[in-house]
Order: sequence, then structure tokens, then C-alpha cells
Amino acid sequence: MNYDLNEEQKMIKESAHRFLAEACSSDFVREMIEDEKGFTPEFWGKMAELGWMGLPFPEEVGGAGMTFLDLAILLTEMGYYCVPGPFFSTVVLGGLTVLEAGNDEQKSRILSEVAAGKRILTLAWLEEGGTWSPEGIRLRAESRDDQFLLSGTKLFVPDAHVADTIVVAARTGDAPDEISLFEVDANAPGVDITLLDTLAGDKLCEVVFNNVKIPGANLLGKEGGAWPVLNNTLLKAAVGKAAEMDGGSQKALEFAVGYTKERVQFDKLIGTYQAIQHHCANMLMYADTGHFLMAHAAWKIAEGLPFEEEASMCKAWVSEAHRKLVALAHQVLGGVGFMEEHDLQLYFRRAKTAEVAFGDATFHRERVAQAVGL
Amino acid sequence: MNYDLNEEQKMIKESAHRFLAEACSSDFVREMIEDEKGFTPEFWGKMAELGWMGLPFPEEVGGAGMTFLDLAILLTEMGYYCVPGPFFSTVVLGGLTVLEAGNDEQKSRILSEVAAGKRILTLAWLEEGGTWSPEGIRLRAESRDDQFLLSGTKLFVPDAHVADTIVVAARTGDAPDEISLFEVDANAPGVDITLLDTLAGDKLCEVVFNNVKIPGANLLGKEGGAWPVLNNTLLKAAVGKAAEMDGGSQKALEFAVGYTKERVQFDKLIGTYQAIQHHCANMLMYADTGHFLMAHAAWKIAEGLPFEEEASMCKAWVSEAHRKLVALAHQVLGGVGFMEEHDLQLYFRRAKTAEVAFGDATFHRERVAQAVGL
Amino acid sequence: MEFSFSPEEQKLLEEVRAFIKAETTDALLAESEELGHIYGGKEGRKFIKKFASHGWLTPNWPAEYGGLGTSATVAFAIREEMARAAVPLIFVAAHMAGPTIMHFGSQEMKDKWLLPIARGEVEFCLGYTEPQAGSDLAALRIRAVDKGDYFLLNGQKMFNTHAHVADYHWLGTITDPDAKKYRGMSLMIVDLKSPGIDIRPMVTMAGWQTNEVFYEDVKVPKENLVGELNAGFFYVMHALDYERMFPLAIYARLVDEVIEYARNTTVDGEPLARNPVVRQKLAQLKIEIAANRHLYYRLAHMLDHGQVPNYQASMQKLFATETVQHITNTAMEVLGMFGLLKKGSKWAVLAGNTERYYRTSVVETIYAGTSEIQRNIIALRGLELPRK
Amino acid sequence: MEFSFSPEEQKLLEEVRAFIKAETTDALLAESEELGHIYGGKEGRKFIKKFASHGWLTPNWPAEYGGLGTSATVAFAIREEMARAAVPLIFVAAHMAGPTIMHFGSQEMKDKWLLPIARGEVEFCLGYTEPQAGSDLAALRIRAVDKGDYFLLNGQKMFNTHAHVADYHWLGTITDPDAKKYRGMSLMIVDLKSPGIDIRPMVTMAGWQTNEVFYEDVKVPKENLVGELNAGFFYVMHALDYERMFPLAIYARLVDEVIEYARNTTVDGEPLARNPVVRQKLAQLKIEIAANRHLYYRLAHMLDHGQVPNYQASMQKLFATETVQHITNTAMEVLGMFGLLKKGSKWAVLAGNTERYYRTSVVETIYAGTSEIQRNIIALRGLELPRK
Repeated sequence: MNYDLNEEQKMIKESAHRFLAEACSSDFVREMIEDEKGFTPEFWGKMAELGWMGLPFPEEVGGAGMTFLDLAILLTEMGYYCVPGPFFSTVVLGGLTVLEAGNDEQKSRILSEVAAGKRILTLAWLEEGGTWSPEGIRLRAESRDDQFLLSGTKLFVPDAHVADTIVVAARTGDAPDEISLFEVDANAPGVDITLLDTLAGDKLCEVVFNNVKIPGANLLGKEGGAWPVLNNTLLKAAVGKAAEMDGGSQKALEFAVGYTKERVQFDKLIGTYQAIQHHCANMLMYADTGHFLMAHAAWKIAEGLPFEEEASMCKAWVSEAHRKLVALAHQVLGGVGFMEEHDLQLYFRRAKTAEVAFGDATFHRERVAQAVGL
Repeated sequence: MNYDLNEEQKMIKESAHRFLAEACSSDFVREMIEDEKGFTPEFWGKMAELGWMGLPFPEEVGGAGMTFLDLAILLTEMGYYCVPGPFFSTVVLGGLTVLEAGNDEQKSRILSEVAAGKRILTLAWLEEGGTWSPEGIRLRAESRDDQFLLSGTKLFVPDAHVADTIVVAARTGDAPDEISLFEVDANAPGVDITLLDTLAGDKLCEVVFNNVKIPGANLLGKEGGAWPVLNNTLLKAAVGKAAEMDGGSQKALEFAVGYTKERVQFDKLIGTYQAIQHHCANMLMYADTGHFLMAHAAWKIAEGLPFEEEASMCKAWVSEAHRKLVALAHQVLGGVGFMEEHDLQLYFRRAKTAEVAFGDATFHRERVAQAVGL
Repeated sequence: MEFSFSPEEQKLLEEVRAFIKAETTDALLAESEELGHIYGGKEGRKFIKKFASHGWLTPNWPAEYGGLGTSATVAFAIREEMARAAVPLIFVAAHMAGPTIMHFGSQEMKDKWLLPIARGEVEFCLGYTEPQAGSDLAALRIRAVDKGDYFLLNGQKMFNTHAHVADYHWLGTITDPDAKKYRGMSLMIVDLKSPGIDIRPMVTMAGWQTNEVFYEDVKVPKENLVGELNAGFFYVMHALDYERMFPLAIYARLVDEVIEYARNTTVDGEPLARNPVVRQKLAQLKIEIAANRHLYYRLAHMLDHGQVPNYQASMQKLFATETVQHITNTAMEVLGMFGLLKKGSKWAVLAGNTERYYRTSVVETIYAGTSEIQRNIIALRGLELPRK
Repeated sequence: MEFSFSPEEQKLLEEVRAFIKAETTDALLAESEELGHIYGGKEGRKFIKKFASHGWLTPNWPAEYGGLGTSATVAFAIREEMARAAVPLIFVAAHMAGPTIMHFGSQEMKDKWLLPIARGEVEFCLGYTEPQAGSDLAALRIRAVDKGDYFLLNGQKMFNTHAHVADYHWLGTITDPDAKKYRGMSLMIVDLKSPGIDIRPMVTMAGWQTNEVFYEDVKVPKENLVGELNAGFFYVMHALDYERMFPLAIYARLVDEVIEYARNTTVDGEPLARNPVVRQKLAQLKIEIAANRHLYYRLAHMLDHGQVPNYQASMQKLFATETVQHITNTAMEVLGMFGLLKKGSKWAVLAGNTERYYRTSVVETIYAGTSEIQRNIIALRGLELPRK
């Protein structure tokens, strides 16, 4: 048992903290929420230079060969700073899917470009009537000669509007889990992308496929056998999202605790009131428990061990704990925290978005129930 | 809109309060928990003299002709004092069922004896594999000549061991709700009663029926048509139990608030600590909301209006609110409240028992869902 | 006990309902949403004057001041109806300033202000909070200096919602800086168009505007002092017991909309409404709404029986606002990813209201006395827990 | 980061598990249940001595004092195993008094006490709480007067669980009544068979016994003073950071039993385990148990890395005990009417344990520092919120 970061992880954390403090100011974050693309090439380029884009990929494809736990540490810092842009879509959603499903040629070609910061990826899986189950995937890929024809609509696809490649989960058979993954050029004819307007100003898109032609070679993995890969990616993404929330919790806690030490009401610092003290104690309890459950799940993934139970425990817990933590921060900050001007609202918006992403607490508790034999 | 008791209700409340303060001491309650019968004829007789046994029954059968709301006020006081014995079984469970299902002869014969304190009733409906649904009733009543033959086992029958008459819900057909009610002599051959040992020391029994012969005239209401009556009784019982919890909440609140004004820690009365203040505020909030939801449901019953939604709202809310209130009282009282010697434990035990009785919060929320169109 | 309205009350409420239905135009709703409240814009002022002409803005006021002399219960019920119709403003003039003037104002002040207020012709905004004085109203710093015929005001207010659309400021100001806390504050009515007043917007995370109000050498006529000099704190506290009433209905309506949504939406092949966990969550909200309604009408009952709501008002505010947050969060849970979509976005459901209400609900447990303050009041006033 | 035991640790734990499995006889369990804890009775003392002979009672103590020199992690893991086996006693001697003696005791005291403690031959009970001193340990009144060769004690303790079966009292007593709070208290070891000690049972609502202990002119040898005179409060506070560890496992096992029950029980024609609401509730418990386990092993990690647990110990105690109450209440919910049945009753399920644990769990958030005190500590020590 060891609850400390190793030296490498400490370095990742510290360098990310230093870089983002500079490069990812609140002004920048707010600008990117308004910005249609949601990131700048400069910022993206600098992250790529730091090696972040290739962090979890093997060295053969230009990656850093680091573990998912290392990636989670980086995501924690990104969450602390509300980092905008398609990093999560590219590295976690698209990248890890390609790494698991792709053949050598696909991995080498796609991931080396990702690692170099030259290719943006995303993953399209959700549709109107489904959550995260193979049955929810109805968009059809019809095999036609040496091609596949895609028709249907994907929803809530993050950063599709700036992606070069969309990894698409499509139905290639009638059995519930006959799902396949495809590498799809985001600029291919028939791909129609509409940006949705969301609570957090993150960039979720509707992506309509109108008889989009996909070369047979763009199939990622075995035809009809993609569900386990997709399921794995989404579980990893859930843990990655929990890592972001971990960082967000730290920041919200700092806002609240800082305020208790400066705000005076009834001639006393509000931090001297027991109600405020208990709010803050509860926040720290949410933060610490969330952090450990996240780290445990990330460690299991990193070690190549089965991680389904830990990942769902993590996402179920952190989804709610983080929201409650941010709500307590709002309660401590009072009117000041309700102002657009205060950064706490950025974390409030992201907290709810992250809570829902990749399955909310109810969803993952059901998965935990399955895992513990219910 | 009027949230005050009327004069008659105030009288019921005050006279019950006065009488029980004297007649139902903590010592008496504790004695009755240990006592196998769970009540004394003296205490029973005095309650009968006060007219409590006939309170909700029409004057024609020797009752007081008062409303269910009036009865609820009385039950509140009974809850405040942890009144032991088969009052609830006799008047609410048995009595109201007979009143609704029985023919004139049955009502007159049974209820006049109840009102006079000369007959103890109870109701047997639960069985091993069921909660509160017609499907859960499997005990069969076979029609044979001019009789019915009852065979099967009822569980958790309150006070059956002291009852004269057990109103039994039995299956008389294969359609899910083909349920009938029977007036069964508790001393009839083939009726075998075993007292169970419970958390609250209330007297719940297993009642086994071995080919018990019931005269055809003992059918209460229409054969196969008893489910609506039974359902109504159980809903009323749920509201009645909430009334008892209302009284228990008052008592637990008094324990806690009293203690905050005498217990000193760190040189201050504990009532000056904000954490304790907020615990007490939450308790009062639980008490007041519970009281109103209970009163509203009882009023609807009293007025002859549809009461399903209000009754289930009441039981769902009070079941949890009362338990939480008692838990907060324990937290305020600390070690002192954990001692057998302190009466708070009596309320703790009853709170959980009442929470489960006639459907817990989850059960009644599901009923509310049905009532609001889900 | 009695849990229904009398036939006369019901009749009046039906008229109100019919009026609201007929007059709540899309233009009014759009304007109200833009401003964050019904009053202030062209449509809002038009609606309110017409509404008030029936006496419904101040139904429980005596006829001489423009009311109908009804029970408080009717006033509460009308406000519940308005909230349900998404025009849920609490009118500072009609519901806070007016009653205080009626209780404590001079005859001149009553004659001057009450009828116009009852007719919906003027609207006030609250001027209590300052940067250092939120929960702690005794920490006010804005100064009013007696200059003979007028007071001269200097200082700053903050979080004064409504100031940019209201006509008058219902201002708490220090008139005796040497007095002990709570004893040097006065209430006055200030024309917001007075020279020297600078109103600056503060944008909330819900999108709507509140304000900082800066006072620099602002002259206020002596006759605008409410009641006695230096008695302001007492008036404010007294009024709070009348003001705290949260009908919840716009959020209550959201629950009904989510129930409807659950009935009509299929997720993973199953209607949401058949999902037992969703059913539990939504049923719980209906129960909390029912509980809140009792806490709400208890206040009306007390007023109608000559009692002054005390901790009961705090409890209702506390319970209502925690229920509100429970409602908006649950609605977001039920809607899932669709809950994240803002009004106007493609694929938005329930008109995108859920997302907006979710953001707005953050302030509910903060403004007009935080939940912590309300719990203190319940413990200290309701249960008489020791202060020392 | 590393979330598994090392191979050597695993090997040792397997031995422990095998021993517990073999030695946890029905007689031992019955006796432990009767007494409320494993130590004290004939079976318990026998078990513990055999268990301790492997060094497992104090595995992280140095070999010279009867330990194995293992990591704290191993000690924590062994306690988790014991708890899971329903013999979950926290040994006052081995886990509270012993470490303090090791840190602060004289060489003579160490030589006299540590080996017998490690061998499980003697057991202490805590003697802190008094009627007026619960959370507030500084309010102690019991007096020890220096009489030259001995201390003479007079006063009363309360809620001293275990006193009727332990050998020694680990007693906090006032030695300087004129000193400022926290500066006049000393710790001493008192033979519970000393003349003048009167132990009176206090029965808890869980059924087991705690005690009042009355001291009347009790003589305590000077050599039984722990560390410095008047430094007791410091030792107690220091020890608290080591003592607060709540492995939860007996309650964790209850969850597994309820899951098994849900799988095998059909209600209204549907297996309980297929009920989505039941599934949610039980899954939530498993998650909380997992979270608590991290808070628990973090403490071991800190000790193994030369750090002193501080607010982290408070957090674990707080989280564990709130989880315990969540567990017992949920178990009661799932069992429904059957949960009400006591051990031995006809129709009782899960051996009637649920009812008993439900009653016992009431005290969890109260003893050894209430939840309120723990939250204070987390805020003040963990987040350095202002005291003034």
C-alpha cells in the first residue's frame, strides 16, 4: 500500500501546475467558452511540446509510454485549471480507443500524429434514445463492396467540430452487441456537424452521417466485436473525468477555505462559525475519498488489472461528491460566488457536466451492483 | 385553510396528555415490553372508560362518532407516551376494517364490544414472501359447504396472542386480487399463535392456521372483493402510525432541546454550539413537516375525500423524517442517550418499527409515483 | 383543521387564474425572462397595472389603501398562482415596503405611497446588502447625514437586485454612527433617479443582473424617512417575518414537466417513467413540494389568526430553497445529457429551462438569509436554544 | 501509488486468516457477543494469548517488545481481518496504552508492561470519560493527590467500557487542580482490583455493558505514573492520532450477508436482488466501504512513512462511523419486517444480527469523539480554519 505519487508523477503534476498557472488563466478559460472552436493552436501546440498528447501511448508511436495513472495525474491538474479544448477527446476518448482497437498501421499512423499535436480525435457513441449500452447504438454501418456506408445521427460528440478524425461506434449487425468502430474523416462528404449550446460551454456536437463512405481499411478492430473495447474506453474516460473533478474539487476547496479566512460577518471571520467549519470538513472528506477512489481505479487500469468495479465505484462516488463539494463552496462563498465574475461558477458548470458524462452515479451504482454479484 | 385543532380536538389532546402522563409512565412502558401480554386489563379498562376504543365508530354501535382526524390526534399523544398494548390493532386495524367491510350485524356486534373495551381485535395480512400487495396473500380460504377452511401462515400479526378476534385476509380465488376477509375466533381450534421477539418489544406474532373452520357468516364483505377495503385500512393505518411518530418526534425533540440547555462542554452549554443548533433546527423541521403531512392525510380521510396520494406522501416522508429526527436526538444526547436507562432508546426502537410498518418510505414513494401519473 | 380554500376564495382564485392565463403573453414571458423578473419592462408594467386594478396585488390590504380586505391566505394563494405561471416576482413595493409603511409609516406617508403601490404604479427595490454586510445587516456603512431639510447620503450598496428597473430604493442607512449596533440604522425611500446615484450591473451566473448602487452626495427629503429615526433595524426584522414566503411554484411546475417528459421519453428501450429509480426520485420531489406547501400556508394561517410568523417563516424559506435545489438537481439527473443543453440549443428539451433553473437555484439558499442563518433562527427563536 | 499488499504481507495475512478461521470457535463467538467484545472471558483470553504468541497483536512493535517489526500496514490489515471475523476488539493495552508507553514511558515502565501486553496477558480499559467530561476532556474532576510514595485517588469515571473485564485502568486524572486546563492532568496505570474501586454496570441500549467506576481513597504506586507529571493531556492527544482506526469489517461483512440475502429472497414474486432500488442502495454501501478502506490504509501509509496522522484520523473515524450507520439502516430497510426480529426469535434472518448491529451502531458517531468534534478537527487542523 502506498498513497504517495512517485517521482515521475510528482514531476508531471508540478510541471503541469506551473505551465497551466501561466497558460490557462481564468480569462483564457472564459474566452474559450465563448470561442466557437474552444481552444487556440498556440495553447494546443505548447501542450504537445510538453509531451502531453502522447503521454499514455507507447514510445514506438512517438508516445511517452506512461501509464493511465500518470495520465490521471495530468488530468487532475487540467481539472484544477478548467483546461479547455479537445485534449480529453483526443487522448482519452479517441486515442485510447485506437490504441486498444487499432492494428499496428492504424496505431502508428494515427497516434504518432496525435502525439505530435497534429491530429485531433474524438469518439462518437451516444444517440438520441440511448445512454451507454450497445443497444443504444443504432447508427448503421452497411457493408457495401469494400466500403461501409454510415447513416444516422450521433449526439453529444465532444469537439467533433474541430476534430480531424471521429472514431464512430456503429451497428454492423442485429445482435445487441454487434458494434464496430470506424475511423472517419471528420471532413468527409456527408458528415454534418452542429455545435450544441451547453451549460459548461464545452463543445458538444450533433454529428449527422448521410451515407458517408468509409473505406474498409478504416474499420478499427474486428467487425462486430467493438463493444468490449468501447466499454473499456468509456470506463477509462469515466475515471479520467473523475480525475478532472478531483482537480476541480481542490480548486473549489481553496476558494471556500480562502474566503473563510477573510470574510467577516457579525465581527468574526466566517471560518470561526461551526456551520462553516463543518461545511469545509465535509468538502475535504469528499475531496479525499474521491481522490483515493479515482487513484485506485486509475492504478488498476495502469497495472493491467480488471478495473470495472473500481472504475464504476469511482465514477459513482465522485459524480455526487464533487457536485456536493461545489455546492458547499457556493454556500460558503454566498453572494460573491453566485456572480459570473467569480470563477467558482466555472467549476459548478463543469461539475454537472462531468457528473453526467460517461454515466452518472445511478448508472455506475447499477454497474457496481452487477460487479458485486447482485 | 386552517392549521389549528378545533376545540374538540384540543380536548382530546389535552385529556389524553393528562391521563397518559399519569397512567403510562416510562416504568410502565418498560414493564409492558417485558410483559408477555404487553398490557394490563386496568390500563385497557381506563382507556375504554375514556371512550377511546369507540372513538371513530358510529354512535349506533356505541362509538363516539368522531373522525379519523380526531383519532389521529389521540394516536399522536399515544406516540408521545409510547403507549403499549393492542389499541392500534383493535381500533385501527381490526375496527376500521370491520367498520368498512362488515354488515350491520357484524358491525353492531363486534364494534359495540370493542367500544366497551370487551373485545380485542387484530388484522392478519402479511405472509412470508409478500409485502402489501394482493399477490402476497397466499393463505387459502376454501369454501366447503357453508363454511370456509383456512390453511396457511400469517406473519407479523400485531397482538394476535391477546386478540379475541383476528380479521384474516385470505385468498378465495386465483385472480391476483381475489381476497376475502374473515372474522376468525383467535381461540378456534387449529389457530396456533407464536409471539415473535422484536426490536421494539411490540407484540408481533406468527399465526398458523391448520384447517381452521370458519362459519360462512363470518365472511366480512363480499367474497373475493376485500382488496380495496384492506388497501384502505392499511393506508389509514399508515397515517395512524405516522400520527404516533408525530408524537414520538415531539418527545425526542423535547429530550434533545432540554439537554442542550443543561449540558455543558468546553465551558458552554452545548445548545450554544451552532452544530447542535442546526441539529435541533433540522429536528423541528422534520417534526413540523411530518405533522402537517400527517394531518392533511388524516383530514382527507375524515372528510371522506380520496386520500391515497396524501396518505402515501405522509408515510413516505414521516417514516424517514422521524428516524432522522431520533438519530439527531441521539447525536445531541451523546453517551447519555445510548444508555438503556434513558427513554430515548424506546423511541429509537419504535421509530424503526413504525418506519417499516404498513410500507416504508420506498414503498410509499412508489405509490406516490403511481398517484402522480408516473 | 381545514386543508381547502373556502368557496369564495376558490372563486376569486379562479378569476385570477383565468386572468393570468389570458394575459401571460409570450412577449411578457420573454421580457420577464430577459430581465429575470416580471416587473420593470414595458410588458411587465402593463400586466401588473391591469392585474393590480382588480386588487390582486395587495388583496389583503384594506380597501382604503387599494386592497380587497381578504385573508392573508388569499394573498398567499395568488402569489402561488403567479409563480406557477412563471411570473413569480415578489414585489418589493407591494409585499415588503407597503406593509411596513402601513405598520409604521406616518399618515402622510401612507396617503402618499400605499395607493400607487397597490395599483402597481411604482416598484421599489431592496437596499439592504453592502459589500461587508450580507447576513450581518448590522455591519452597514452607508451614511445619511441630517442636513436640516434633507439627508445627505454617501456609500455603496451591493447585490441590490432590481435596482436598474425599479423606481425607488427601500434603503437601509446609518443615521447614527455612534449608536450601538442595530440602533443607528434608518429606513428611507429614495428616488432611484436622484442625482448622485450610480447603478452598476453585476451579472450573476444565472445570467440575470443584480446591481451595485453607489451613492455620492445624494439628497433625500426628510419626509422619505420611514417611521422613526434609527428604528430601521427593528422595522426590517419585523418585516422579515412577513416577507419570507416562497411559493415554489415555478419549480413545482418544472417537476410536473419532468414527469411529463419521463412519460414520453424512452431511454435504452424503456420509458423513463417505468424506471423505478426515476420514479422514486420524482415522487420524493412531489412529497417535498407538498410539505413545503404546508409550511407556506401555515404562515398565511398565522397571519389570518393574528399571529406573527417567526421561526416558521425561516423554516419555510429554508425548506423551500433546499427543495428547489433538490428539484433542479433531480431534473438534471432525469434529463441526463439533454439537461446540459441551454435554451435555444438544438435538441434542447423542456425549452432548455432546466439548465437555466439549475444555475439560478444556486442562490436560493443564500439570498434573503442563508440556510445557516435560518437554522440559527429556528434553533434560537423556535426552540429557544441558549445564546450564551 | 500502490494499492496491494506486498507478497510477504500477503503471506503473513494468509496465516492470520487461517488462524482466525481455525480458532474462532462458536464458544468464543458466543462469549464475545455476550460480553460485547472478545477480551475478558475465558475463551477470549485463551484465543488472544495464542494469537499474540505469533506476534500478531503488536506486529509493528520491535522484536524486543514482542512485536515482529512489520509495517503499520500489516497491523492495520490484521485488525481488518479480525474485525471481519467478528472478533473486532480494539485492544486498549496493545493499541492505545502500549504505544504511549513506548513513546513516553520510562525504561522501567517499558520493561514492565510492553512484553505482557504484546503477549496478550493483560488488558487495559480506557479511563477518560467522566459525567461532565465527554467530548471535553479538560473538564475532568477525578483527583490524584501526591502522598509521597503513592497517589491517592478520589472521584468518578463514566462510560468506561470494558472496565469490568479488564485488568488495568488507563486513567486520566487531575494531579494539579490549580493548573490551567490541559496542564494539570496525568496518565496512570491503575490495577482495577485495587481496594477502593467500585465498578458499577451501565447497560447500553445495545445490550452490552459499560461502566461507572468510583474511586474512593485508592492508592496508586508512583511508578505507575505514565511519563511526566501533568503531561497526560498531551499524551492522550498524541495517542488519539494513532488510535483512531476503524476497519469497519464486521459491518462490511453484514453488507455481504445482506447481498446474499437479497439474492436468495423473493418478495412479491421478484428476487430482492433484482429490485433496482435495492441494487442502488447496496451498491452505494459497497462504494462507501471502499472509500473508508482508503481512508483507513492512508493512516497506515502515513505511519509507515514517518508521518503522524492528524485530521486524517478524524476523517476516517467520521466517515467510518457514518458509513456504519448507513449500513445498518440500509440492512434494516432491505430486510423489511424481518429486520425487526431479534436473535433467537422465530423467523429471524441473518442470525438476527441486523437488529443488534442497528442498535449498536447508534453509539458509533458518539464515542471516541463525536462526529461534530471530528468535523471541528478536520476544519481546524486539516484546513486551518480560524479559531478566533
